[in-house]
Amino acid sequence: MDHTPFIVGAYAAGALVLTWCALAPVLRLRRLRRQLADRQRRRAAAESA
Amino acid sequence: MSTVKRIFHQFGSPPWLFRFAGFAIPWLWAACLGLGAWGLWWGLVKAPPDYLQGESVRIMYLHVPSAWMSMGIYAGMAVFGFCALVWRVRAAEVIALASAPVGAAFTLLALVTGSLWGRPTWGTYWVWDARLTSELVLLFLYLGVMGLAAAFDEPRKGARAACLLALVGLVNLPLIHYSVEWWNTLHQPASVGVEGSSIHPSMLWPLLLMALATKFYYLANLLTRTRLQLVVENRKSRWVRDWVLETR
Amino acid sequence: MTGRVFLPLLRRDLLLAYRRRSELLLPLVFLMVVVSLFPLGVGPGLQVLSRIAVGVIWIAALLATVLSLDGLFRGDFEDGSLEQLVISGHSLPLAALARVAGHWLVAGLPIVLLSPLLALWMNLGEGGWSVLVISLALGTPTLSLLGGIGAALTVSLHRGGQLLSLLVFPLYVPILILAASAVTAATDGLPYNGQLGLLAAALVAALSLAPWAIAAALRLSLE
Amino acid sequence: MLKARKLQLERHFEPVFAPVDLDVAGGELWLLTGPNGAGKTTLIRLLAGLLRPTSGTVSRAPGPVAFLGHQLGLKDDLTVAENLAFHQALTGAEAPVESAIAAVGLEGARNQAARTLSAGQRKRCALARLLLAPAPLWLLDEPYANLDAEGVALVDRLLAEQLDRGGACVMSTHGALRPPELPWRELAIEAPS
Repeated sequence: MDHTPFIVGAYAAGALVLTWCALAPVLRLRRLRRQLADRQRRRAAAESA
Repeated sequence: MSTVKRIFHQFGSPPWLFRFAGFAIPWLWAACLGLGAWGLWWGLVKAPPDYLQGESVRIMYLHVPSAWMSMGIYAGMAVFGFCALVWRVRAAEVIALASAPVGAAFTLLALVTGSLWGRPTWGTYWVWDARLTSELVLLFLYLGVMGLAAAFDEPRKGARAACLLALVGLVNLPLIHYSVEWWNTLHQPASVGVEGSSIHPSMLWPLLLMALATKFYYLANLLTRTRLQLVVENRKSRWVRDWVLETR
Repeated sequence: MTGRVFLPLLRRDLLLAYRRRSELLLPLVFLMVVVSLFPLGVGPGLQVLSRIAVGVIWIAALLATVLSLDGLFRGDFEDGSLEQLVISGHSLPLAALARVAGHWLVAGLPIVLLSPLLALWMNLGEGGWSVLVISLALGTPTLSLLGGIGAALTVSLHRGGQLLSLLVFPLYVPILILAASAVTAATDGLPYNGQLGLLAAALVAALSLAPWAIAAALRLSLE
Repeated sequence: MLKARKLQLERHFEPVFAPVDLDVAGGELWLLTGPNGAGKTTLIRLLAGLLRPTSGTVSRAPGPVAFLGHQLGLKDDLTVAENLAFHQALTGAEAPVESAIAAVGLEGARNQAARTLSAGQRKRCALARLLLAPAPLWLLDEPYANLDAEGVALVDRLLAEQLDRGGACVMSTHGALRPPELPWRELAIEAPS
């Protein structure tokens, strides 16, 4: 029996799960930062107007 | 003020922790990727196939560290949960809660790789083997902690409830582990004892490297999640506003 | 002052249960329905039934317990009795123990008493009957105690029921394994005292630890 | 009797109200006032020790505390007398249940299940608990809610007796109702800065 597909599958699953788990908070932080920056810019614009 | 609380206060001041994490994360990632690449090369290229299991033994270099991490992170989560409950330290709550998804990911990975290893070895994807069953129960425990934390409206209340549950789970975990192991020997007297066989020296080094790499992965991931939580909680404070406007 | 909470609370709970005695039958009917579904699902072959009998009865008992657990603290939480109990300054772990004891008397004990009938239905080997009853008598209080922790943690949530089962089923694994193996050993004519001893030890451990966890969870839920 | 220093509670990582300082001595009646959502109930629960403050401290003199919250703590399936008897057993109170029932004017409903009572009657039943066990400190959340004029007078009478005994009371109120005969002090809850 050829074991290669199982080994490849296991490491692909590992890459997928670990990448997703690591990237999720990074992306959320980036989105949050953009939101906060937008809000601050709007508020600054409202104050100067 | 107790020593534990003082330590947490020193290292738990949000802006300080945020900056420290931002500085440390790249180095942790570098260590994780470096060690991981080295370990993978050793395990996938240099190490010989096992004479009983054949090539499929290479899955072990991912499966075993994942299983170790899944249990280690649970213990860590419960210890931080204990600190959070006894000394009411917010930083400990954050760390305990941020650990849960990472631990759950490793548990899931241990299950997936375990069953992918089982197909060529046992001829089936799932066997109610002691370790796989324990991992499955552990996954349920993680999901319970995460689900409980998310179910509350007030985040701090949810965090403390989850910490308490993690602690209860930690007390039960050894009982679950041993009872499942014992149950397994009861029902499968002649189970495939390959996994239990002692580690061959040629496996030791890549295994160790991969175990170290996963530890750095956990630390980096944990600090990233902590950073996210710190910003969420302090979105109105001065230092977050400054950070938001910093040029990237 | 602190010791006076157990008996009044237990008496009140039993009185309340008596006032709603028609509801007491529901978990038992549930148990009987679940068990009776198995012969319909796997076929009436007596050998198959006797092989899965212990597991079926125990899992049904476990489900019935969890089903009744959701209401363990909900009433007290929603009508403000729990606040009064905390304010009264009595030992909250002791109060929690009284509450769990009341729950076991009305929801756990009937399961123990009903189990011989279920054993008959499922064609459990005759040697296993007494051990089944003993294992349930030792095991169901532990289920109530451990489940009480989950019930206390989820009492302030609107949809705590489903979460509750996710929280407590992993904790029930050792009990289920021990009890099932004790009964199986007994039907096979093997020694089973060790398993029963461990069940008793689990009960003692749960008795001494769970009330504190329940009390902490209740305080947390009130916040 | 009750002391709060820089008391604060956060919900969703934001303070509910500005830090509260409060000193309650025996014989004093304090009203917590503020618009809906100002945190009156939250503050009462903090003072009672049901909530743990995010920062600041609460210290209560030793001894029992009587608490009356939004949820009255009555069991629907028990009668008025049974509810009070349970409270008596719990607090080890000396006063007889019957006289407490009479004092709040529930003689007629003595053996009625609590679920059959009107909202005002339920409130009276809960107030009867205050008579059973003398507590030096009362913490009442909206004691006037759901009561008719007679019931309001009853609350005022109970309060007067409590203050005469040298007891203290902190209560929240949002309506225009103020105890007319009694001296009271006010703590207006302020929004966080």
